[in-house]
Amino acid sequence: MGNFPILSFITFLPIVGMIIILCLPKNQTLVMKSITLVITGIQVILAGFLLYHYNYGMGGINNPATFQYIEKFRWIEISGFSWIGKIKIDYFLGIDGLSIPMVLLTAIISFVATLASWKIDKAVKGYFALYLLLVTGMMGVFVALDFFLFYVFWELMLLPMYFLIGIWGGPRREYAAIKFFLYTLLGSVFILLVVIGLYFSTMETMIDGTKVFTFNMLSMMDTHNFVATGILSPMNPHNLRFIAYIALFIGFAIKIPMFPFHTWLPDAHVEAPTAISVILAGVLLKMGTYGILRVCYPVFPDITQKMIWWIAAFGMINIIYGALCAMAQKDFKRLIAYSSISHMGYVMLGMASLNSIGISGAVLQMFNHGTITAMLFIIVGIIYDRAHTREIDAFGGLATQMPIYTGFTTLAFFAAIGLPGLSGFISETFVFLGGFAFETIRVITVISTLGILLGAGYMLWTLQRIYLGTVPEKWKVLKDLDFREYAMLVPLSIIIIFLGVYPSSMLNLMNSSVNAMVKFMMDSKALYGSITGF
Amino acid sequence: MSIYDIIFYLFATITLVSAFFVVTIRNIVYSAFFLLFTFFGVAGIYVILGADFIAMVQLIVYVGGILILILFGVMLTNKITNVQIKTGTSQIIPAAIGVGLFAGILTATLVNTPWRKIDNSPLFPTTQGLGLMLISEYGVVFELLGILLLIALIGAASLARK
Amino acid sequence: MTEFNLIQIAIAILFLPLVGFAFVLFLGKKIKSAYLVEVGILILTFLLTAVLLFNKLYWFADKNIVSEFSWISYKNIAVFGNISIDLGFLLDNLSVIMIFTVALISMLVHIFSIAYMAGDKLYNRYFAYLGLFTFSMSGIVLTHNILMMYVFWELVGISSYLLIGFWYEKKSAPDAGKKAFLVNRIGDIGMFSGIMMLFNTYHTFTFEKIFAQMASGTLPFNSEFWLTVTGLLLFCGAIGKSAQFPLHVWLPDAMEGPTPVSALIHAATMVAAGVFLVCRIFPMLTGDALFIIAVIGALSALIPATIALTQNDIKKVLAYSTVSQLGYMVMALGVGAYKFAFFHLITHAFFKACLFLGSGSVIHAMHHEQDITKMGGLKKKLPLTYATFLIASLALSGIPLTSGFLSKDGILQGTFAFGSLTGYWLFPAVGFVVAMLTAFYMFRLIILTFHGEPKNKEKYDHAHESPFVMAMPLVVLSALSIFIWYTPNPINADAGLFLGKWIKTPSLSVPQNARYSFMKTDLVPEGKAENNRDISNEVKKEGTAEGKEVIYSEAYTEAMHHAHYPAMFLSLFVALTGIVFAFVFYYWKKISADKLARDIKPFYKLSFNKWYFDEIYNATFVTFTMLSSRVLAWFDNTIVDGIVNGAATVTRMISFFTGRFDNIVVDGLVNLMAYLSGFIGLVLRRFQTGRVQTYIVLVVFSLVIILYLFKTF
Amino acid sequence: MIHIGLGHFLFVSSILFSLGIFGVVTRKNAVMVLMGIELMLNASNINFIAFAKYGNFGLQGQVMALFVIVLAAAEAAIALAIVLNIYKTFSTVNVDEIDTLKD
Repeated sequence: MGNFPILSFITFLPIVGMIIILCLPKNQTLVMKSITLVITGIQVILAGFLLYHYNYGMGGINNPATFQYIEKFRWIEISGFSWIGKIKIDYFLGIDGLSIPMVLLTAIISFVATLASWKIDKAVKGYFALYLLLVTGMMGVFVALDFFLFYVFWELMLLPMYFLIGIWGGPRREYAAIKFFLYTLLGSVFILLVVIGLYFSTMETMIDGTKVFTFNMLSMMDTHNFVATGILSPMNPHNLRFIAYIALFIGFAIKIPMFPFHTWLPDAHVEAPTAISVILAGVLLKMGTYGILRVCYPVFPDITQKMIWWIAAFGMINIIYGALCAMAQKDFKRLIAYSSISHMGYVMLGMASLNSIGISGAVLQMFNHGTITAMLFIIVGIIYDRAHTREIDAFGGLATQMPIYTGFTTLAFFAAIGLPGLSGFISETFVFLGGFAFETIRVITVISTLGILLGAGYMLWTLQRIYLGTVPEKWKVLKDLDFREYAMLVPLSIIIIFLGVYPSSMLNLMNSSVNAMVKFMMDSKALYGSITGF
Repeated sequence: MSIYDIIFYLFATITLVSAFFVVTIRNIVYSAFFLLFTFFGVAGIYVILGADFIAMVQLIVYVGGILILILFGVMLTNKITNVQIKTGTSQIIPAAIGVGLFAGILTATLVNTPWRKIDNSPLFPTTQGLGLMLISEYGVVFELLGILLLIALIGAASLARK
Repeated sequence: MTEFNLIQIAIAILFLPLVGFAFVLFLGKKIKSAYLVEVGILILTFLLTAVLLFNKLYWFADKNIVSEFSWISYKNIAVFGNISIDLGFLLDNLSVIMIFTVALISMLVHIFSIAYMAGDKLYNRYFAYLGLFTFSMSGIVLTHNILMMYVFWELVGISSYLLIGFWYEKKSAPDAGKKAFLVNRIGDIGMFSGIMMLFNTYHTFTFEKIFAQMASGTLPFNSEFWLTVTGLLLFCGAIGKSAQFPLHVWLPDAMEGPTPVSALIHAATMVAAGVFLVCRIFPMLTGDALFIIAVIGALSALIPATIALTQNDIKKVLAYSTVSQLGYMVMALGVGAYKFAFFHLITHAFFKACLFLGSGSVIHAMHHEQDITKMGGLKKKLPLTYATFLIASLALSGIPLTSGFLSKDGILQGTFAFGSLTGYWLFPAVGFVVAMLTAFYMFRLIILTFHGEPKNKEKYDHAHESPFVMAMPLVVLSALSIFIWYTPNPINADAGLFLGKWIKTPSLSVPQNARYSFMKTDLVPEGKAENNRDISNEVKKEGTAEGKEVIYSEAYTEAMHHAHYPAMFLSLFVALTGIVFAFVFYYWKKISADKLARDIKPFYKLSFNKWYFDEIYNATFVTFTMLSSRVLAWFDNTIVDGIVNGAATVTRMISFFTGRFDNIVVDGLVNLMAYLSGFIGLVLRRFQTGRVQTYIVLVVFSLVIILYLFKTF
Repeated sequence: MIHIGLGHFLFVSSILFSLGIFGVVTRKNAVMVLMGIELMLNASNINFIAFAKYGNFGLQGQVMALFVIVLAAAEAAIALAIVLNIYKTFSTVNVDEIDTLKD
């Protein structure tokens, strides 16, 4: 299996599925659903295969030799324009400890979300075709190592998302879809600017000794590759690295979403169909933090060190602001959306710690938030399917009516508030331990622990308002879970419990990479100091 | 002047002269017959160039297939009993100037290009080599061509049946 | 029995209840009698703890058995170096005695619940939750590191949440559960911050390693001040869990849960976990920290005791009494009377569990009537309950021949000694006042419930003595409230094995000059202070091996000795006074309680309304949080989103103007261009013959031109 | 006298190609146009084979020539079918009368 291009396969398999679905006649909805399910199922298996053959010792981050499952060949090459030289874009895929949890997450969440889409009955063909395209885009972002390719996948995922919200969404779907689209596009524009700026600032040495401009992310991380006069080159005394960093960061921060760029999230979530909410919260939000870790950190280690306090501070704001906003919501789904904002704050706080414990916590939190929030959105979807309302105060006493459903809900809620034994606890603990160890952000970390309290507050309050108490007469007709819903909730519950009891399985996976990242950041402190010094 | 050269000039002359008649003669049936000679000439040139297999294919496909097709086309679209079999020409003068200039510039280019000189390599049978290439290196293309021919066959049949 | 066997037993003790939990939770619906499995498991667990207790105390009384494995490990990482987060067991005398207590009470509560909860529609679920609780509580007790303790700490919190809110259809029950959990979380945040401090300093969570490093001079941020802060932050966890002032408000509300749960969780075991935590971290508490702990303990002892005087709900009285007693223990720890605090923890667990189960029996008999003003005369109807209740009450009041007398006397003795050594006489004063108040409200409770005339005749007539499964636990627990189990000498606790041999104050890891003056190790001569730490380390080893007390100075031992009899007689005196007053007020009715209440109305109302803690908290913290959440949500919806939408509106306006501009100016230009190209097209049209051949001629000409331009000759 | 070399063959092919173009451009009959195209294809084939011999490409040029022949056959078949169709529609095969592209 050595040369089997498994990453390309896992990325483009959904496209194949999409083509098949497009060829099918319109009324074959069951076949379409089955195809999507099979394709995402194969993705899960392939992701499992990746995991099985993953070498835990290889770090990745900035060293191409320690990436795994690498696929690299020239994708686009144009020569002849004298002022640019050679344009070359590589098709460069590979994974390390940062991306493999995300690849696993994407595969799992896509599979679960396919099940969640089972009840779609409007324009089924279009839905599943777009859905599979979306899956390709998401997977691609996590495996691409060429910045241009990364950007292509980043944009690729945007378009289907727009349609999925805009066509299959709730009553205000157009508004939400356009808001989502414009917001994300704004972020993309920032990213694109920086991509181009970096392209003209880095030159890669080819095998034959010539130097060409490059989009290769890993080359951008090596200071030797910077052109002395490039606008984003640290050697250039008039460089624009600071501005570029801010732009890039905002580009990713919109996706996280970081306060104050978060308002698209509640709207998009409320209007999106369940499956899309699951994808949105489970995978898309991780792209922001993943992008920061993958690009902002190693490409701009000098600026990152300067901005670290701000990253942590915004993380703290996200945690507390999100939690307080969630407390005031009346719509169940909106509440979960705000809780998502709050939980992503932990990721930012962990990233800002710049030590192994904190960053491990952050990456773990990305994975855990993916599974937990996916579960929460499925839970909202289930109740919305049955009751056609999400008003929290309209419910009560569902524990009597739907005991098993309530059991799963309780599990998910407890995981979300960081109960030990469930996965959220370890990641939050690691984030806090890491943050506390870093003197610059120690105070912020201590303040952020308030989030634990507020989180418990709104979650338990919601639990009480919806599930406890007595059942109103009109909800006495609600049925408990069916088989499909079990199939969605059980795997996620197992992951949540498993990672809560045995977090090492995931931590070992990312250990080398996180260490490599921390080492890189430490080394670069001195390195960049010496470069900019003269 | 070796025998090789003589044969070349012979075939070149046959080719070009008959091609000239193909495009100038007014009677379409004569044209078709001159085309036959052109194809023969080209086949001869192939032989000189050491492409024995291609030469055979040229004869079989072009002479045996395409030419017959064209003749059928002529028959089906002209009532032979009519004297209509002669066809007209148009815009001869601009065409002649254009084509003359084109030929001139091509010739000038190829004369002025410093071609690498390679000694005449010994000739050898090519059929086996071609066969191997067709099923290995160009296997997919070969298959695709097969499909293409099939499609062309079906397409032609359905078009003609309309 | 080897050490390894003991560890195996401990593992079984920990996980058996979890198995029970899972079994009953998943199969409870299908198998009606699944709860019997849970009860059976608990009996088995109890037997195992008995085996563990006996073997540990008999064979390894002076040894701490530790077994651990690495849960998460990091090698050679920046900032931290090598880290191994271990999970493991620590079996010392403290933990085996505690686990025995937990298992025993848990088993009795399980048995009691069989009858008490009969007929509940979620009968099996209830036992599942009890199993989860027992598992979590065992975890706290058995673990050897602070992180795992925190893990089980939270799990205990959640099982408490589930059990308090067990009757979730009542609004008040989930409210109380939520309140309990959130108030606990406040304390947990403090505790977690303390854990972060510890980890940041020592890069490990294991108690022994932390203490060892501390003894060798490593301190958080290299300052004794921060060591104090760390200790207090960890103590915050205990404040939450043990319902200490100012976070005590959740415990009375927690009485919404089923009464056996109150007995198990909110009286005997879980709330004692806070005290247990302080016992565990005792070696790292500085003098300053201990003093603050003592103050909080004193406040928690005093305030709830005054509240308990006027409450009418039988369980509320007991709840406030619990808070008060926990405050006692905390105060004892604060003044350095470690042994007696733990002793009181154990004795209190038994007699308070007995009281709660007794009250459960009463409530059961009275068909869920909890108001003591509506009871009365139950002595005849419930003779067994009355007898056990009385014994437990005597123990709580500190009457001789009971266990409570011994432990309470020890605590008072400790505060007395502390007062005489440091001059803070307020602590013993509070202790005695509380002792009197305790005796008073307990006998008020007994008199109103069991004596006098029945006030609710109908319910009284239906009342009947509880069945065997409910009576048996009462008898066992009241038997355990007798002195004989702890010491052969009813007035000297030290004479027994419990305090004489098994429970010893651990040696401190705190730097000498940060300790209480009387806890400085005397063995070190003056002038060799720089060697203090090393020596104290040695002392620790030797001291434990020979069973000698080396923690306290001579002066302290002396003071304790002197304090023994005064404290004993004084405590007996105040307890009797309290009882007499109770009889005067409620039995003989010489003084009207109502009239007195009217005379001192402000005080009465203060007490009756629980010092308005709930109201104050509601008005401040809760309102503030809710208000800020509303304001922020509004801010989010209106301002942040408004800016976004505003930007959209502005863009739309601009686009409108540019649209007009586009229509008139730009489009005009375009149209002009169109006309122009139309005109040119008119000319060029002549070339458009529609015949391919013409085009080809043109192509040929163009080709000639291009070839000429790019010619290579 | 120069030895026969690559130039000679290229010269033949270029003249043949030019004649092909001439035929395509001047003749009115669609079938004649087709014949012109065949000439052009043959010219290109001569190029391929000449380069195959004088260049250093092994047999690849010949393979290409083979493909061109196959394509030519397909093209001829289709083109004649189209011509027949045109004949049925317009009753003529004179390409200058078929100028619907103009409208």
